[in-house]
Amino acid sequence: MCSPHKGLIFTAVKLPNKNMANITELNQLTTQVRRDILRMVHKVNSGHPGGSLGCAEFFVALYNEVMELKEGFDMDGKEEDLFFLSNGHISPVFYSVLARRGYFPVEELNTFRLINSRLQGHPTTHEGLPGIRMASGSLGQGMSVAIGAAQAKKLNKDAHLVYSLHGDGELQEGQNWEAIMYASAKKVDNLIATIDLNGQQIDGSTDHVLHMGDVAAKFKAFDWEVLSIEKGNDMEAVIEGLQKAKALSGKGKPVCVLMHTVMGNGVDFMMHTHAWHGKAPNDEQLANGLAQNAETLGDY
Amino acid sequence: MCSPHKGLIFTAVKLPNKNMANITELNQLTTQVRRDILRMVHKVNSGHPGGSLGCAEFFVALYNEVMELKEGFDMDGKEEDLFFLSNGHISPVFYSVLARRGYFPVEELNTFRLINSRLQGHPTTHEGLPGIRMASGSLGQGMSVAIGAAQAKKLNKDAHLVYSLHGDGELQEGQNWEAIMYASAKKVDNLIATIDLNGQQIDGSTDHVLHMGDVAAKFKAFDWEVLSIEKGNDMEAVIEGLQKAKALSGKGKPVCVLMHTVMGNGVDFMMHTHAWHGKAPNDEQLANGLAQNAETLGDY
Amino acid sequence: MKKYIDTGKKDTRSGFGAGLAHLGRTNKNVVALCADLIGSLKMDEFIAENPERFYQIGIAEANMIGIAAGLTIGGKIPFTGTFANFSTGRVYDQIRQSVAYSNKNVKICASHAGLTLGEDGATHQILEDIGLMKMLPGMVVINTCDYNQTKAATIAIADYHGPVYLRFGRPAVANFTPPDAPFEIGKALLLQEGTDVTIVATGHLVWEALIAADALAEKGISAEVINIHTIKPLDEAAILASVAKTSCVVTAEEHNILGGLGESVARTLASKHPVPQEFIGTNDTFGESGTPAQLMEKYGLNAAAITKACEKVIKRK
Amino acid sequence: MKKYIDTGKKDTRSGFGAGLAHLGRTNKNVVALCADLIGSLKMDEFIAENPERFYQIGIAEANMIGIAAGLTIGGKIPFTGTFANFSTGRVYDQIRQSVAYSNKNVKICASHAGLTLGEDGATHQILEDIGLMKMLPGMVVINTCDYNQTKAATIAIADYHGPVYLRFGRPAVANFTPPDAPFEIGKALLLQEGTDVTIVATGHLVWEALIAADALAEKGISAEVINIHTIKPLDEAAILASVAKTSCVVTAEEHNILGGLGESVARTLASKHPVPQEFIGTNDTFGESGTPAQLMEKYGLNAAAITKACEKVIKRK
Ligand SMILES: Cc1ncc(C[n+]2csc(CCOP(=O)(O)OP(=O)(O)O)c2C)c(N)n1
Ligand SMILES: Cc1ncc(C[n+]2csc(CCOP(=O)(O)OP(=O)(O)O)c2C)c(N)n1
Ligand SMILES: [Mg+2]
Ligand SMILES: [Mg+2]
Repeated sequence: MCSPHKGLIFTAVKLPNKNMANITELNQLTTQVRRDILRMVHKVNSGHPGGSLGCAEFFVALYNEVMELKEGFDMDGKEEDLFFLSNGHISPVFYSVLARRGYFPVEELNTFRLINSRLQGHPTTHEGLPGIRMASGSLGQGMSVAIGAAQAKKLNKDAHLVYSLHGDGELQEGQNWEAIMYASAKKVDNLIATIDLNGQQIDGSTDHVLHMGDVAAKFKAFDWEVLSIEKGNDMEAVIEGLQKAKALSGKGKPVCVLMHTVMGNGVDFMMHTHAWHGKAPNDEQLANGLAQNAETLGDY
Repeated sequence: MCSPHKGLIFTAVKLPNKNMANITELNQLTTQVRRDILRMVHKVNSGHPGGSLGCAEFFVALYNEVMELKEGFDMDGKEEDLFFLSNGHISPVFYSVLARRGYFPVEELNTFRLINSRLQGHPTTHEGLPGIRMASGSLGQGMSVAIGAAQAKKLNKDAHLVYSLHGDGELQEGQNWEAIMYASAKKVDNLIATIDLNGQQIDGSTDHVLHMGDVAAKFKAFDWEVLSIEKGNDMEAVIEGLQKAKALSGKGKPVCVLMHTVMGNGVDFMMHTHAWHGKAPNDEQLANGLAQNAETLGDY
Repeated sequence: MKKYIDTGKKDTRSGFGAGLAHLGRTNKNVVALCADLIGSLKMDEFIAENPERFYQIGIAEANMIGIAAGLTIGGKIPFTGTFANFSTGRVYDQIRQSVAYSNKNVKICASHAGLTLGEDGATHQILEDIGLMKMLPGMVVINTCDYNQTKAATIAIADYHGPVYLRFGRPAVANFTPPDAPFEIGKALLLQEGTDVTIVATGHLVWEALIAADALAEKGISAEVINIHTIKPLDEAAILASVAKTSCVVTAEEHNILGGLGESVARTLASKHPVPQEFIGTNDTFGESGTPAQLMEKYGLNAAAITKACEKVIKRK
Repeated sequence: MKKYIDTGKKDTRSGFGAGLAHLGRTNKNVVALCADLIGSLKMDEFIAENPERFYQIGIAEANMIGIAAGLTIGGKIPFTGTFANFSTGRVYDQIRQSVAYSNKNVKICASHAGLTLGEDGATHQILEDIGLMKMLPGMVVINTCDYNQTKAATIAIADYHGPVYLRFGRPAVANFTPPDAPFEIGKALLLQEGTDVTIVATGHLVWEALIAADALAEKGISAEVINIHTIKPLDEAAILASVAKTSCVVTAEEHNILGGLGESVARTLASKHPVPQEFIGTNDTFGESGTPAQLMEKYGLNAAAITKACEKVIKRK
C-alpha cells in the first residue's frame, strides 16, 4: 500500500511522514481536512461543505498515497500524475489537501473566497495558485480536459496517469457523455475518472431530481472499465479501490471508479442530505461539527 | 398495416390513394422521392443526398402510413402526431415527402437552397414553410425539442405521439445524452426517436471517426425501450418496425428505433460511402442516378 | 429633483419568483423549467402551486432550452430558470437555433448575473450575457433594476409573444420603483430630468445612477437618469432626446464594456448624433470572489464611479 | 493610390490549411483537432503528414474545446477546427472557462464564418462570433482577409502564447496581400491613404473596401482603408490617427452590426474622439440560403454598400 513518494513540495508543513504513511496517519489528516473545510466555509458564510466532506478520504488518499507527484509545481506537469477536479464547487477539500500536502501555505486557507485571494470560490489558474491546472465551477467540463492532458502524456511518452473527479449530478451534463464516448473510442487508458456517487445534488437526491438509473451500466455500455468503491469514506477501501484502478489502467480502456460516499460525511447533521450542498454552518453548527472532528495536525 | 388516414392536406397532389395505400404505391412514391432528392441537390450543386436517400423509405412510411395527421398545418399541432427532424441536413427527403404529402406545392422543390426560398438548406420555421415546426441544422438539438413537444402533449391530454429522427454521427453530441437520460427518467413514453444507423458521417464511417460501440446497449443502459429495423430500406420492414414502436409507446418508457439504412440507397455509386454525405451529383451522375430510379408519380 | 425611496432591500430574483407565482395563478399556459437551481431562482412557490406545470431538468441546460422550445409547440409559455452564465453562454447555439431563429415563445430567465453573484467567483459571474443575447435577431433583452420591476417584467413578458431574455441578480438591493408600475417592454424610463449629462443605466446600476445624480446635484451638475431596463429593442428615441439636451452620456451596466449596453448606445449615437461617452462596466476582465459591494467597488461599478465618469464626460463636451 | 492585384481567387480556409501544414513541419508542439469536418477545414495535409498529432473528436465540439485545453498541459499548442458557429456559440462556456479564464494556449480556428457560407443557410451562418469572442477577457480575435493573410496569421498565432480565435471563410475570394508579409497580431494595416473618410474593414470586406475606395476616388472622394485583421486587441491608435484626419468612419464586417467590430470602433471613438460612423454589416437579421455573392448583395455587404455608406457619413460630418 505504501507507494514510493516523490517527496514534499514547496514548504515544510505538517504532513504525515511519507515513508511510514499508514492508515491512521491518513485518517488523522482527513479529520484535519474536515476541520479545515468547516472553518473555511463558516468564515465566509458561503461555499460547499457537503460534497467536500464526502470526498475528504479520496483527496487525502490521492495526494498522499496514490498519485506520483514531482517536487514543485509547474503547469505542464510532465513526468508526474495529474489530477483535475471537474466538480469545482468542492474546492474547500481540494484547497485543504493541497495546502497540507505543501503546495501553498496552510495559513492561506484563511483567505478562501475573500477578495484578492488565490483561493477563489471555484478553483482557478487565474490567480496562480500552485496545484491548480484548470479552472472549474461550470460543471461538466473536466473530463474533456483530463482526456486532453492524458493524450498529451501519450504524445510525450510520459507513462504517468491522469485522475479526475466528477459529481454524480454533474454526469447529467451532456459534455461528459461526449468525453466518455471519446475516451473509450480512442483508448485513453491512462485516465482514471472517479465519480462521487453521493446520490445528492442541489435540489434533492439525484433520484428525485433526475433519476440516473444504473451508472455502472452506462459506463460499461460506453466501453469503460468500471469498478466500485462501496465504502468511499473508508480510507483503506478508497486506497484499495484506487490502486485497483491503477492496475486496470494501461490496458486499452479508460477506467471509471464509482465511489459511493456520504454527502457531509463526518458531521452528523450534514450527512445524507442535499441540504448542506452549498450552505455554511452557523457558529453553533460549526462548534458542533468541529467537536465531531477533533484537531489532529493543528488548525491553520 | 393500413392505419386510418386523417385526410390530405392543402393541395391536391399526386398521392397514393390513402384508402388503399399498399406497399407498391409507397415504394413508387419512394422512388419518386429519390428522383426529387437527386434533382434538388443537383440543381444547386449543394445539399446532402446521402443521408436523404437512405431515409426515403422512413419518411414515406412515416408521413403516408404511420403518423396520424390533421388536415392543414398549424404550429401547435394539437391532436395530431408530430415529427421533428434533428439531422436537418437531410432536408431534401423531408421537403420532397412533405410536398408530395400536400403540405406545399411540389413545384416549390425547384427553389431548394435558392435565395428567397422557403426551402432553406436546413429546415426552418423562419420562412413559414408548412410542415416545419423547428429549425434544425446545428446537430444534436432535436431530441430535446421532441421531448418538450411530447411533454406539452401530455399536459394537453393529447394522446398523440411525437416522432423524431437523428443521425448516428449526430449521437456524438452530448445534448442527445442529456435528452436520453431525461426522457427515461421522466417517463416520456409518447416519444419515438429513430436513429438513422447508416454507419457514416462526414469524415468517414462512424467506426473510423469515433467508434460508437453498441448503440442499442447504450440506449438500454439509459432505460429506453429499444427495437431495431434491420432493413431500413425495405418499406415493409420500416412500417412494421414503426408500428411495433407505436405499440411499445405509452408504457412508461421512451422508444428508440435503431434503423439500419444504407447511405445513398437507391443510387449504386452513392451507396455505402460517406463520400456523398454532402456532395451533389454532376450532370452525368444525375442522369445515371435518375436512370436507376424511373419516374413514377411525375417529376416536379 | 425627484426623490426615490428605498422601501427595503430585496433581491431581484425574488421579484422573479413572485412574478412567476402570479403567472402560475393567472395564466394556465405558463410552465416553468429549472436546471437544479430551484431555490436560487426562487421558483418554489410556483412549483408548490403548480407541480404539474414544472419541469425539473437536472443539470443539463442545453436540454432545458430544447425542451422549452418544444413545449411552445402545443401552446405553452415556458420560463426557464438557471444562473445567467448557464442561461446564455452555456446554451448559446441552442437558444440561437431552437428559440431565436425558430421564433419560439420561450422566456429565458437568468439569475445571479454579473459581479454581484459574489463569492462563487469568475466561473459563475457572467459579464457577457447582455452582449450574447442582444446579438440574436428577434431576442428581447431585459435587465431589471429592483424587486418590483423584476416582478412586473416577469408578468409582462408572458403577454409578449416571442423569445425574451430576462436578467436579474442575487443580492438584496434597494427596492424603489412603484409596486404597481406597469412594465412596458422597450420603453425607457426617465427617472431624473437633467441638462448637463445623460446617465443611461440598467439593472443594479440604476439605483447607483440615482445616487450619483444626487451627488452631482450637490456639485451643481444636473444629470438626467434613464432606466434602460430593455436593452433590446433599445429605446433609441429616449436616448437621443436626452442627449440632444445634454450632449454627453455615461452608460452604466454590470457587464463587460465590450459588447454590452454601452456599445449599443455608442452605435446608436455614432449613427445619429455622436457625442462623448464614458463607459461604466467591467473593463474587459473576469471577476473574482468577494462580497457584492467589494466587487462593485473594486471593479468601479457604483455611484462613485458613475459620478466621476459624469464629471469626466462633461469636460469632454 | 496604391493598386492591389488579385492574384487569383482562393478561399481563406485553404490559407489556414496551408499554414497548419507549415506548422506541422516546423513546430513539433502543434497539434490539430477536428469535429468531423476535416475537408471543410482543409486539414488533410497536416493530418497526412502528422497523423499522430491529429485528434479526430467526432461531432462533439464541447469535448473538442476541453480536450484542446487539456492538451496544453504538457506543452502542446492545439489548433481546433470546425465551422465558426460550432467554434463559438456552441461552446461559449467551454471556451470561457477552460480556455480564456484558464489562459490556455488554444487556437480556435473557425471556417465558414458569416453569410458567405452560402447555401447551408442561417443555422450555419454565424454573424455573432466576433462579438462572442471579443467579450472574453484575454482572447485575441482575428479575421483575415485573404488566403495569404490567413496562412500568415495561422503561422503567427502559434508563436503567440494564449487563447486566439481565428476566423476565416468558405468561398474563393481575391488574394491580394503579399505572400511574404509577416502577420503582426494587433497591428492594423493601412492599405490606402485618404483624407475624407476612414474605412475600417475586416475579413472578406477588406477587398470590397478597396474596390469602394477606387469607386470613391473616381467621384473625387479620398478614402483611407484600414485592414483591421485583429479585432481584439484593437489597434485603437491606428483608427484614432486616421479619424483625426478624416473625421468620419465606416466600419465593414461580415457580422451583425450589433456586437461586432463596428461597435468596438464606436466605443473607442465615443471614448476618445466621437465622429459620425456608418455600420456595414448585417442589420440584426439571420441569413438565409443563397450564393455568397447574392447574399452579400441582398444584405448590403459589398463595395457598393460601403461606397454609399462613405458618401452618407461624409455628409454627416
Ligand atoms: C453548468 C453548471 N450548471 C449548474 C451549476 C450549479 N451547480 C453547482 S453544484 C450543482 C450540483 C452538482 O451536483 P453533484 O455533481 O452531485 O455535486 P454534489 O452536490 O454532490 O457536491 C449545480 C447544479 C454549475 N455549477 N454548472
Ligand atoms: C453541431 C454541429 N456540428 C457539426 C455539424 C456539421 N455536420 C453536418 S452533418 C455532419 C455529419 C452527421 O453525421 P450523421 O448524423 O451520421 O448524418 P449522415 O452523414 O449519416 O447523414 C456534420 C459533422 C453540424 N451541422 N452541427
Ligand atoms: Mg452529488
Ligand atoms: Mg450517419
